Amino acid sequence: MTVSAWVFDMVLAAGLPVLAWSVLHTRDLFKAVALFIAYGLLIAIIWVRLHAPDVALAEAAIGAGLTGALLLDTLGRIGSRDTIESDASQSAAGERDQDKNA
Amino acid sequence: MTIWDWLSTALLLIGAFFFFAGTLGLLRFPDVYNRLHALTKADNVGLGLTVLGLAIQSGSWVIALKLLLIWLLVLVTSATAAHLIANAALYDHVQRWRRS
Amino acid sequence: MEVFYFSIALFLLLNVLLGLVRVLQGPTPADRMLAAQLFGTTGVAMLLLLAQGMGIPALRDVALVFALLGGLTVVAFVRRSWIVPDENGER
Amino acid sequence: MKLGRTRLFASDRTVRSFVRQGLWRAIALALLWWILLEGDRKGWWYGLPVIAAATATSLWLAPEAGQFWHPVGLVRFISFFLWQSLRGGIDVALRAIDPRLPLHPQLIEYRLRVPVGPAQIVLMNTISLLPGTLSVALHPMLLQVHVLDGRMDVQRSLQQVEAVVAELFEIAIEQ
Repeated sequence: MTVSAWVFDMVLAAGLPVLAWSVLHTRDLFKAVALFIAYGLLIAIIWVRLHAPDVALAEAAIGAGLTGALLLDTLGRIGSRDTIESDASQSAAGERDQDKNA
Repeated sequence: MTIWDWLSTALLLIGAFFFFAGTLGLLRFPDVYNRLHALTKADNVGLGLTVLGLAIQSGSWVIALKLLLIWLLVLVTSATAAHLIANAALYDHVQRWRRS
Repeated sequence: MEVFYFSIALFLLLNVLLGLVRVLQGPTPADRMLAAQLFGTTGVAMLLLLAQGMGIPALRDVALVFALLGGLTVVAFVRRSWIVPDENGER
Repeated sequence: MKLGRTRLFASDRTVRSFVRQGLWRAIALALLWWILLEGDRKGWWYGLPVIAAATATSLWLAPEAGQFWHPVGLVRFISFFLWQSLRGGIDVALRAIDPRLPLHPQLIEYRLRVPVGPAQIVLMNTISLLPGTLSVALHPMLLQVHVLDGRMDVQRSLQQVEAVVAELFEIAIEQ
Protein backbone atom coordinates (compact mmCIF):
# COMPACT_ATOMS: atom_id res chain seq x y z
CA MET A 1 0.00 0.00 0.00
CA THR A 2 1.32 3.37 -0.97
CA VAL A 3 1.60 6.35 1.31
CA SER A 4 -1.10 8.33 -0.48
CA ALA A 5 -3.55 5.42 -0.18
CA TRP A 6 -2.77 5.21 3.53
CA VAL A 7 -3.34 8.93 4.04
CA PHE A 8 -6.59 8.68 2.05
CA ASP A 9 -7.83 5.91 4.36
CA MET A 10 -6.79 7.84 7.44
CA VAL A 11 -8.69 10.93 6.31
CA LEU A 12 -11.76 8.76 5.66
CA ALA A 13 -11.43 7.11 9.07
CA ALA A 14 -11.02 10.47 10.79
CA GLY A 15 -13.85 12.14 8.88
CA LEU A 16 -16.46 9.47 9.55
CA PRO A 17 -16.76 9.76 13.36
CA VAL A 18 -16.69 13.56 13.15
CA LEU A 19 -19.51 13.52 10.62
CA ALA A 20 -21.47 10.93 12.62
CA TRP A 21 -21.12 13.03 15.74
CA SER A 22 -22.35 16.17 13.99
CA VAL A 23 -25.37 14.31 12.56
CA LEU A 24 -26.36 13.25 16.06
CA HIS A 25 -25.47 16.48 17.76
CA THR A 26 -27.20 19.04 15.57
CA ARG A 27 -30.66 20.23 16.64
CA ASP A 28 -31.68 21.60 13.26
CA LEU A 29 -33.40 18.62 11.66
CA PHE A 30 -32.79 19.73 8.10
CA LYS A 31 -29.10 20.13 8.77
CA ALA A 32 -29.05 16.65 10.28
CA VAL A 33 -30.61 15.16 7.15
CA ALA A 34 -28.16 16.95 4.84
CA LEU A 35 -25.28 15.72 6.98
CA PHE A 36 -26.76 12.22 7.00
CA ILE A 37 -26.72 12.12 3.21
CA ALA A 38 -23.09 13.20 3.20
CA TYR A 39 -22.39 10.55 5.85
CA GLY A 40 -23.95 7.83 3.68
CA LEU A 41 -21.84 8.81 0.69
CA LEU A 42 -18.70 8.83 2.85
CA ILE A 43 -19.53 5.32 4.05
CA ALA A 44 -19.97 4.24 0.43
CA ILE A 45 -16.44 5.42 -0.31
CA ILE A 46 -15.20 3.52 2.74
CA TRP A 47 -16.80 0.34 1.39
CA VAL A 48 -14.99 1.02 -1.85
CA ARG A 49 -11.70 1.20 0.00
CA LEU A 50 -12.53 -2.12 1.65
CA HIS A 51 -12.77 -3.64 -1.85
CA ALA A 52 -16.53 -4.13 -1.62
CA PRO A 53 -17.98 -2.25 -4.62
CA ASP A 54 -21.31 -4.09 -4.40
CA VAL A 55 -21.87 -3.03 -0.81
CA ALA A 56 -20.81 0.50 -1.77
CA LEU A 57 -23.43 0.48 -4.51
CA ALA A 58 -26.13 -0.59 -2.09
CA GLU A 59 -25.05 1.93 0.53
CA ALA A 60 -25.06 4.81 -1.96
CA ALA A 61 -28.43 3.86 -3.44
CA ILE A 62 -30.29 2.83 -0.29
CA GLY A 63 -28.36 4.39 2.59
CA ALA A 64 -27.81 7.83 1.13
CA GLY A 65 -30.22 8.14 -1.78
CA LEU A 66 -33.43 6.41 -0.81
CA THR A 67 -33.22 7.03 2.93
CA GLY A 68 -32.19 10.61 2.29
CA ALA A 69 -35.16 11.19 -0.02
CA LEU A 70 -37.53 9.57 2.50
CA LEU A 71 -36.18 11.71 5.33
CA LEU A 72 -36.54 14.86 3.23
CA ASP A 73 -40.11 13.88 2.44
CA THR A 74 -40.78 13.30 6.13
CA LEU A 75 -39.35 16.70 7.00
CA GLY A 76 -41.65 18.29 4.43
CA ARG A 77 -44.63 16.62 6.06
CA ILE A 78 -43.83 17.50 9.64
CA GLY A 79 -42.55 20.98 8.80
CA SER A 80 -39.30 20.75 10.71
CA ARG A 81 -38.13 24.29 10.30
CA ASP A 82 -40.96 25.97 12.08
CA THR A 83 -42.24 23.47 14.64
CA ILE A 84 -39.10 22.32 16.40
CA GLU A 85 -38.76 24.73 19.29
CA SER A 86 -35.21 24.73 20.52
CA ASP A 87 -32.54 27.31 21.08
CA ALA A 88 -30.51 25.86 18.21
CA SER A 89 -33.27 26.21 15.63
CA GLN A 90 -34.15 29.65 17.01
CA SER A 91 -30.67 30.86 16.33
CA ALA A 92 -30.77 29.19 12.92
CA ALA A 93 -33.99 31.07 12.14
CA GLY A 94 -32.34 34.29 13.29
CA GLU A 95 -29.47 33.68 10.93
CA ARG A 96 -31.90 33.10 8.13
CA ASP A 97 -33.77 36.32 8.73
CA GLN A 98 -30.53 38.17 8.88
CA ASP A 99 -29.61 36.71 5.55
CA LYS A 100 -32.92 37.75 4.07
CA ASN A 101 -32.58 41.31 5.32
CA ALA A 102 -28.96 41.65 4.34
CA MET B 1 6.39 8.47 -19.22
CA THR B 2 5.08 8.95 -22.73
CA ILE B 3 3.56 12.19 -24.00
CA TRP B 4 0.10 10.76 -23.30
CA ASP B 5 1.00 10.18 -19.67
CA TRP B 6 2.10 13.79 -19.34
CA LEU B 7 -1.06 15.01 -21.00
CA SER B 8 -3.32 12.99 -18.74
CA THR B 9 -1.36 14.04 -15.65
CA ALA B 10 -1.79 17.67 -16.64
CA LEU B 11 -5.52 17.20 -17.28
CA LEU B 12 -6.05 15.55 -13.89
CA LEU B 13 -4.14 18.32 -12.11
CA ILE B 14 -6.09 21.09 -13.85
CA GLY B 15 -9.31 19.20 -13.14
CA ALA B 16 -8.45 19.02 -9.44
CA PHE B 17 -7.81 22.76 -9.48
CA PHE B 18 -11.30 23.38 -10.85
CA PHE B 19 -12.81 21.27 -8.08
CA PHE B 20 -10.88 23.33 -5.57
CA ALA B 21 -12.12 26.57 -7.14
CA GLY B 22 -15.68 25.24 -6.97
CA THR B 23 -15.36 24.50 -3.26
CA LEU B 24 -13.76 27.89 -2.69
CA GLY B 25 -16.68 29.55 -4.46
CA LEU B 26 -19.12 27.51 -2.39
CA LEU B 27 -17.52 28.84 0.77
CA ARG B 28 -16.75 32.41 -0.28
CA PHE B 29 -19.63 33.55 -2.47
CA PRO B 30 -22.22 35.63 -0.65
CA ASP B 31 -25.58 34.04 -1.52
CA VAL B 32 -27.06 30.78 -2.71
CA TYR B 33 -27.46 31.91 -6.34
CA ASN B 34 -23.81 32.82 -6.72
CA ARG B 35 -22.75 29.64 -4.97
CA LEU B 36 -24.77 27.64 -7.48
CA HIS B 37 -22.81 29.26 -10.30
CA ALA B 38 -19.52 28.28 -8.70
CA LEU B 39 -20.51 24.73 -7.86
CA THR B 40 -22.15 23.68 -11.12
CA LYS B 41 -19.84 25.29 -13.62
CA ALA B 42 -16.47 24.76 -11.95
CA ASP B 43 -17.19 21.20 -10.84
CA ASN B 44 -18.51 20.16 -14.23
CA VAL B 45 -15.39 21.43 -15.97
CA GLY B 46 -13.29 19.72 -13.30
CA LEU B 47 -15.08 16.44 -13.85
CA GLY B 48 -14.82 16.81 -17.62
CA LEU B 49 -11.04 17.25 -17.46
CA THR B 50 -10.71 14.37 -14.99
CA VAL B 51 -12.75 12.13 -17.28
CA LEU B 52 -10.61 13.12 -20.24
CA GLY B 53 -7.39 12.42 -18.36
CA LEU B 54 -8.64 9.03 -17.19
CA ALA B 55 -9.97 8.12 -20.62
CA ILE B 56 -6.50 8.65 -22.09
CA GLN B 57 -5.05 6.30 -19.47
CA SER B 58 -7.76 3.66 -19.72
CA GLY B 59 -6.51 2.41 -23.08
CA SER B 60 -9.93 1.15 -24.17
CA TRP B 61 -12.60 2.75 -26.29
CA VAL B 62 -15.49 1.24 -24.38
CA ILE B 63 -14.24 2.53 -21.05
CA ALA B 64 -13.62 5.95 -22.57
CA LEU B 65 -17.21 5.97 -23.84
CA LYS B 66 -18.51 4.93 -20.45
CA LEU B 67 -16.58 7.72 -18.75
CA LEU B 68 -18.03 10.15 -21.27
CA LEU B 69 -21.52 8.81 -20.55
CA ILE B 70 -21.05 9.36 -16.82
CA TRP B 71 -19.90 12.92 -17.47
CA LEU B 72 -22.94 13.62 -19.65
CA LEU B 73 -25.21 12.24 -16.95
CA VAL B 74 -23.61 14.50 -14.36
CA LEU B 75 -23.92 17.48 -16.73
CA VAL B 76 -27.65 16.96 -17.17
CA THR B 77 -28.40 16.23 -13.52
CA SER B 78 -26.34 19.11 -12.16
CA ALA B 79 -27.79 21.64 -14.61
CA THR B 80 -31.29 20.51 -13.68
CA ALA B 81 -30.49 20.44 -9.97
CA ALA B 82 -29.00 23.94 -10.10
CA HIS B 83 -32.12 25.27 -11.81
CA LEU B 84 -34.42 23.55 -9.31
CA ILE B 85 -32.54 24.91 -6.31
CA ALA B 86 -32.38 28.43 -7.74
CA ASN B 87 -36.06 28.30 -8.64
CA ALA B 88 -37.02 27.13 -5.16
CA ALA B 89 -34.84 29.81 -3.56
CA LEU B 90 -36.57 32.51 -5.62
CA TYR B 91 -39.96 31.08 -4.70
CA ASP B 92 -38.97 31.10 -1.04
CA HIS B 93 -37.95 34.79 -1.32
CA VAL B 94 -34.33 34.16 -0.42
CA GLN B 95 -32.89 37.65 -0.81
CA ARG B 96 -30.23 38.21 -3.42
CA TRP B 97 -26.97 39.73 -2.34
CA ARG B 98 -26.09 43.08 -3.87
CA ARG B 99 -22.78 44.82 -3.92
CA SER B 100 -23.24 47.89 -1.77
CA MET C 1 0.49 6.25 -11.76
CA GLU C 2 -1.46 4.67 -8.84
CA VAL C 3 0.20 6.98 -6.32
CA PHE C 4 -0.81 9.95 -8.43
CA TYR C 5 -4.43 8.78 -8.73
CA PHE C 6 -4.64 8.36 -4.97
CA SER C 7 -3.10 11.76 -4.36
CA ILE C 8 -5.68 13.46 -6.56
CA ALA C 9 -8.47 11.44 -4.93
CA LEU C 10 -7.17 12.50 -1.51
CA PHE C 11 -7.19 16.12 -2.62
CA LEU C 12 -10.79 15.77 -3.78
CA LEU C 13 -11.78 14.11 -0.50
CA LEU C 14 -10.32 17.03 1.46
CA ASN C 15 -12.24 19.34 -0.87
CA VAL C 16 -15.50 17.61 -0.02
CA LEU C 17 -14.83 17.71 3.70
CA LEU C 18 -14.06 21.43 3.38
CA GLY C 19 -17.33 21.87 1.50
CA LEU C 20 -19.18 20.37 4.47
CA VAL C 21 -18.51 23.66 6.27
CA ARG C 22 -21.23 25.09 4.03
CA VAL C 23 -23.65 22.44 5.30
CA LEU C 24 -22.84 23.37 8.86
CA GLN C 25 -23.13 27.11 8.25
CA GLY C 26 -26.18 27.21 6.04
CA PRO C 27 -27.86 29.65 6.38
CA THR C 28 -30.74 28.58 4.10
CA PRO C 29 -31.72 24.94 3.47
CA ALA C 30 -30.71 25.43 -0.15
CA ASP C 31 -27.15 26.14 0.94
CA ARG C 32 -27.09 22.90 2.87
CA MET C 33 -28.49 21.00 -0.08
CA LEU C 34 -25.70 22.29 -2.31
CA ALA C 35 -23.43 19.91 -0.45
CA ALA C 36 -25.35 16.97 -1.88
CA GLN C 37 -24.48 18.28 -5.31
CA LEU C 38 -20.88 18.83 -4.34
CA PHE C 39 -20.69 15.28 -3.04
CA GLY C 40 -22.34 14.02 -6.20
CA THR C 41 -19.90 15.57 -8.66
CA THR C 42 -16.73 15.32 -6.60
CA GLY C 43 -17.63 11.81 -5.44
CA VAL C 44 -18.00 10.73 -9.06
CA ALA C 45 -14.54 12.06 -9.88
CA MET C 46 -13.10 10.40 -6.79
CA LEU C 47 -14.65 7.03 -7.63
CA LEU C 48 -13.48 7.16 -11.24
CA LEU C 49 -9.95 7.85 -10.01
CA LEU C 50 -10.16 4.99 -7.52
CA ALA C 51 -11.56 2.67 -10.21
CA GLN C 52 -8.37 3.11 -12.17
CA GLY C 53 -6.10 3.41 -9.14
CA MET C 54 -7.36 0.24 -7.46
CA GLY C 55 -8.06 -1.61 -10.72
CA ILE C 56 -11.72 -2.33 -9.93
CA PRO C 57 -13.92 -1.56 -12.97
CA ALA C 58 -17.10 -2.01 -10.88
CA LEU C 59 -16.34 1.32 -9.18
CA ARG C 60 -17.40 3.09 -12.37
CA ASP C 61 -20.88 1.70 -11.74
CA VAL C 62 -20.81 3.08 -8.21
CA ALA C 63 -19.86 6.44 -9.76
CA LEU C 64 -22.88 6.16 -12.05
CA VAL C 65 -25.12 5.64 -9.02
CA PHE C 66 -23.58 8.66 -7.28
CA ALA C 67 -24.34 10.77 -10.33
CA LEU C 68 -27.98 9.71 -10.29
CA LEU C 69 -28.38 10.17 -6.55
CA GLY C 70 -27.21 13.77 -6.48
CA GLY C 71 -30.09 14.65 -8.78
CA LEU C 72 -32.58 12.45 -6.94
CA THR C 73 -31.96 13.98 -3.53
CA VAL C 74 -32.17 17.51 -4.92
CA VAL C 75 -35.51 16.73 -6.56
CA ALA C 76 -36.78 15.16 -3.33
CA PHE C 77 -35.62 18.23 -1.47
CA VAL C 78 -37.21 20.78 -3.77
CA ARG C 79 -40.47 18.95 -4.36
CA ARG C 80 -41.09 17.36 -0.98
CA SER C 81 -39.21 19.18 1.70
CA TRP C 82 -38.64 22.81 1.02
CA ILE C 83 -41.59 24.12 -0.89
CA VAL C 84 -44.51 23.11 1.27
CA PRO C 85 -47.21 25.78 1.24
CA ASP C 86 -48.69 26.44 4.68
CA GLU C 87 -52.27 27.43 5.39
CA ASN C 88 -51.84 30.86 3.83
CA GLY C 89 -50.63 29.22 0.68
CA GLU C 90 -47.28 30.93 0.84
CA ARG C 91 -43.96 30.57 2.45
CA MET D 1 -57.74 -5.42 -25.96
CA LYS D 2 -60.82 -5.39 -28.09
CA LEU D 3 -59.50 -2.83 -30.50
CA GLY D 4 -58.89 -4.29 -33.91
CA ARG D 5 -55.62 -3.80 -35.66
CA THR D 6 -57.14 -1.26 -37.96
CA ARG D 7 -58.20 0.86 -34.99
CA LEU D 8 -54.80 0.72 -33.33
CA PHE D 9 -52.90 1.66 -36.43
CA ALA D 10 -54.41 3.97 -38.97
CA SER D 11 -52.57 2.38 -41.88
CA ASP D 12 -49.74 0.08 -42.84
CA ARG D 13 -47.48 3.09 -42.97
CA THR D 14 -48.00 3.77 -39.28
CA VAL D 15 -47.19 0.16 -38.49
CA ARG D 16 -44.02 0.41 -40.47
CA SER D 17 -42.92 3.63 -38.80
CA PHE D 18 -43.73 2.09 -35.41
CA VAL D 19 -41.52 -0.91 -36.15
CA ARG D 20 -38.75 1.32 -37.46
CA GLN D 21 -38.99 3.43 -34.31
CA GLY D 22 -38.70 0.30 -32.14
CA LEU D 23 -35.71 -0.92 -34.10
CA TRP D 24 -33.85 2.36 -33.66
CA ARG D 25 -34.53 2.41 -29.96
CA ALA D 26 -33.42 -1.21 -29.55
CA ILE D 27 -30.14 -0.40 -31.33
CA ALA D 28 -29.58 2.62 -29.10
CA LEU D 29 -30.32 0.61 -25.97
CA ALA D 30 -28.04 -2.22 -27.10
CA LEU D 31 -25.26 0.32 -27.55
CA LEU D 32 -25.96 1.66 -24.06
CA TRP D 33 -25.81 -1.87 -22.63
CA TRP D 34 -22.53 -2.51 -24.41
CA ILE D 35 -21.04 0.66 -22.95
CA LEU D 36 -22.34 -0.01 -19.43
CA LEU D 37 -20.84 -3.50 -19.41
CA GLU D 38 -17.59 -2.20 -20.85
CA GLY D 39 -17.73 -4.67 -23.73
CA ASP D 40 -18.21 -7.80 -21.61
CA ARG D 41 -19.49 -10.55 -23.93
CA LYS D 42 -21.07 -12.79 -21.29
CA GLY D 43 -23.45 -10.01 -20.33
CA TRP D 44 -25.54 -10.39 -23.48
CA TRP D 45 -27.48 -13.33 -22.02
CA TYR D 46 -28.96 -10.91 -19.52
CA GLY D 47 -28.77 -8.02 -21.90
CA LEU D 48 -31.04 -9.23 -24.68
CA PRO D 49 -34.19 -9.69 -22.52
CA VAL D 50 -33.44 -6.40 -20.74
CA ILE D 51 -33.07 -4.55 -24.04
CA ALA D 52 -36.30 -6.09 -25.34
CA ALA D 53 -38.17 -5.10 -22.19
CA ALA D 54 -36.73 -1.58 -22.22
CA THR D 55 -37.64 -1.10 -25.89
CA ALA D 56 -41.21 -2.24 -25.22
CA THR D 57 -41.50 0.06 -22.22
CA SER D 58 -40.18 3.04 -24.14
CA LEU D 59 -42.60 2.40 -27.04
CA TRP D 60 -45.43 2.05 -24.56
CA LEU D 61 -44.60 5.24 -22.63
CA ALA D 62 -43.63 7.41 -25.60
CA PRO D 63 -45.09 5.88 -28.78
CA GLU D 64 -44.74 8.91 -31.02
CA ALA D 65 -41.61 9.11 -33.08
CA GLY D 66 -38.87 11.29 -31.66
CA GLN D 67 -37.32 14.01 -33.73
CA PHE D 68 -33.87 13.35 -35.10
CA TRP D 69 -31.47 16.17 -34.44
CA HIS D 70 -29.93 17.75 -37.43
CA PRO D 71 -26.34 16.42 -37.66
CA VAL D 72 -24.80 19.78 -38.59
CA GLY D 73 -26.76 21.50 -35.84
CA LEU D 74 -25.68 18.81 -33.38
CA VAL D 75 -21.99 19.19 -34.18
CA ARG D 76 -22.29 22.97 -33.91
CA PHE D 77 -24.16 22.68 -30.64
CA ILE D 78 -21.62 20.29 -29.08
CA SER D 79 -18.58 22.33 -30.09
CA PHE D 80 -20.24 25.56 -28.97
CA PHE D 81 -21.30 23.96 -25.69
CA LEU D 82 -17.89 22.46 -24.87
CA TRP D 83 -16.03 25.68 -25.55
CA GLN D 84 -18.50 27.90 -23.73
CA SER D 85 -18.77 25.65 -20.69
CA LEU D 86 -14.98 25.55 -20.43
CA ARG D 87 -15.03 29.36 -20.54
CA GLY D 88 -17.77 29.34 -17.91
CA GLY D 89 -15.72 27.15 -15.60
CA ILE D 90 -12.61 29.30 -16.01
CA ASP D 91 -14.60 32.49 -15.48
CA VAL D 92 -16.21 31.36 -12.24
CA ALA D 93 -13.00 29.72 -10.98
CA LEU D 94 -11.09 32.98 -11.43
CA ARG D 95 -13.80 34.89 -9.61
CA ALA D 96 -13.72 32.36 -6.76
CA ILE D 97 -9.97 32.59 -6.19
CA ASP D 98 -9.77 36.36 -6.67
CA PRO D 99 -9.31 37.92 -3.21
CA ARG D 100 -11.45 40.94 -4.20
CA LEU D 101 -14.40 38.65 -5.07
CA PRO D 102 -15.45 40.42 -8.31
CA LEU D 103 -19.20 39.77 -8.32
CA HIS D 104 -21.94 42.07 -9.59
CA PRO D 105 -24.93 39.74 -9.56
CA GLN D 106 -28.20 40.68 -11.20
CA LEU D 107 -31.47 39.02 -12.05
CA ILE D 108 -32.42 39.74 -15.65
CA GLU D 109 -35.30 38.74 -17.88
CA TYR D 110 -34.87 37.29 -21.31
CA ARG D 111 -37.61 37.10 -23.93
CA LEU D 112 -37.59 33.65 -25.49
CA ARG D 113 -38.04 33.15 -29.22
CA VAL D 114 -38.01 29.34 -29.31
CA PRO D 115 -41.42 27.79 -28.71
CA VAL D 116 -42.57 26.06 -25.53
CA GLY D 117 -41.33 22.47 -25.40
CA PRO D 118 -38.07 20.53 -25.52
CA ALA D 119 -36.18 23.38 -27.18
CA GLN D 120 -36.85 25.64 -24.20
CA ILE D 121 -35.79 22.95 -21.74
CA VAL D 122 -32.52 22.31 -23.58
CA LEU D 123 -31.90 26.06 -23.82
CA MET D 124 -32.60 26.51 -20.11
CA ASN D 125 -30.20 23.78 -19.05
CA THR D 126 -27.52 24.93 -21.48
CA ILE D 127 -27.66 28.47 -20.15
CA SER D 128 -26.96 27.21 -16.62
CA LEU D 129 -23.60 25.82 -17.73
CA LEU D 130 -22.41 28.82 -19.75
CA PRO D 131 -20.26 31.69 -18.46
CA GLY D 132 -21.93 33.73 -15.73
CA THR D 133 -25.55 32.76 -16.37
CA LEU D 134 -27.96 30.56 -14.39
CA SER D 135 -31.59 29.90 -15.34
CA VAL D 136 -33.77 30.62 -12.34
CA ALA D 137 -37.37 30.54 -13.54
CA LEU D 138 -39.02 29.58 -16.79
CA HIS D 139 -42.30 31.25 -17.74
CA PRO D 140 -44.04 30.41 -21.03
CA MET D 141 -42.06 32.85 -23.19
CA LEU D 142 -39.84 34.49 -20.58
CA LEU D 143 -36.74 33.23 -18.82
CA GLN D 144 -35.40 34.75 -15.62
CA VAL D 145 -31.63 34.46 -15.56
CA HIS D 146 -29.26 35.14 -12.70
CA VAL D 147 -26.01 36.65 -13.93
CA LEU D 148 -22.74 36.82 -12.01
CA ASP D 149 -21.66 40.06 -13.58
CA GLY D 150 -24.36 42.45 -14.75
CA ARG D 151 -21.85 44.52 -16.70
CA MET D 152 -21.34 41.80 -19.30
CA ASP D 153 -23.43 41.91 -22.46
CA VAL D 154 -25.59 38.99 -21.41
CA GLN D 155 -28.54 39.60 -23.74
CA ARG D 156 -26.32 39.21 -26.76
CA SER D 157 -24.68 35.99 -25.62
CA LEU D 158 -28.09 34.58 -24.67
CA GLN D 159 -29.30 35.32 -28.20
CA GLN D 160 -26.27 33.47 -29.52
CA VAL D 161 -27.07 30.40 -27.39
CA GLU D 162 -30.67 30.52 -28.47
CA ALA D 163 -29.66 30.62 -32.14
CA VAL D 164 -27.50 27.51 -31.70
CA VAL D 165 -30.29 25.65 -29.89
CA ALA D 166 -32.80 26.73 -32.54
CA GLU D 167 -30.51 25.32 -35.21
CA LEU D 168 -30.30 22.05 -33.28
CA PHE D 169 -34.07 21.73 -33.32
CA GLU D 170 -34.38 23.15 -36.84
CA ILE D 171 -36.56 26.02 -35.64
CA ALA D 172 -36.56 29.34 -37.45
CA ILE D 173 -36.41 32.33 -35.11
CA GLU D 174 -36.53 35.97 -36.10
CA GLN D 175 -33.22 37.74 -35.64
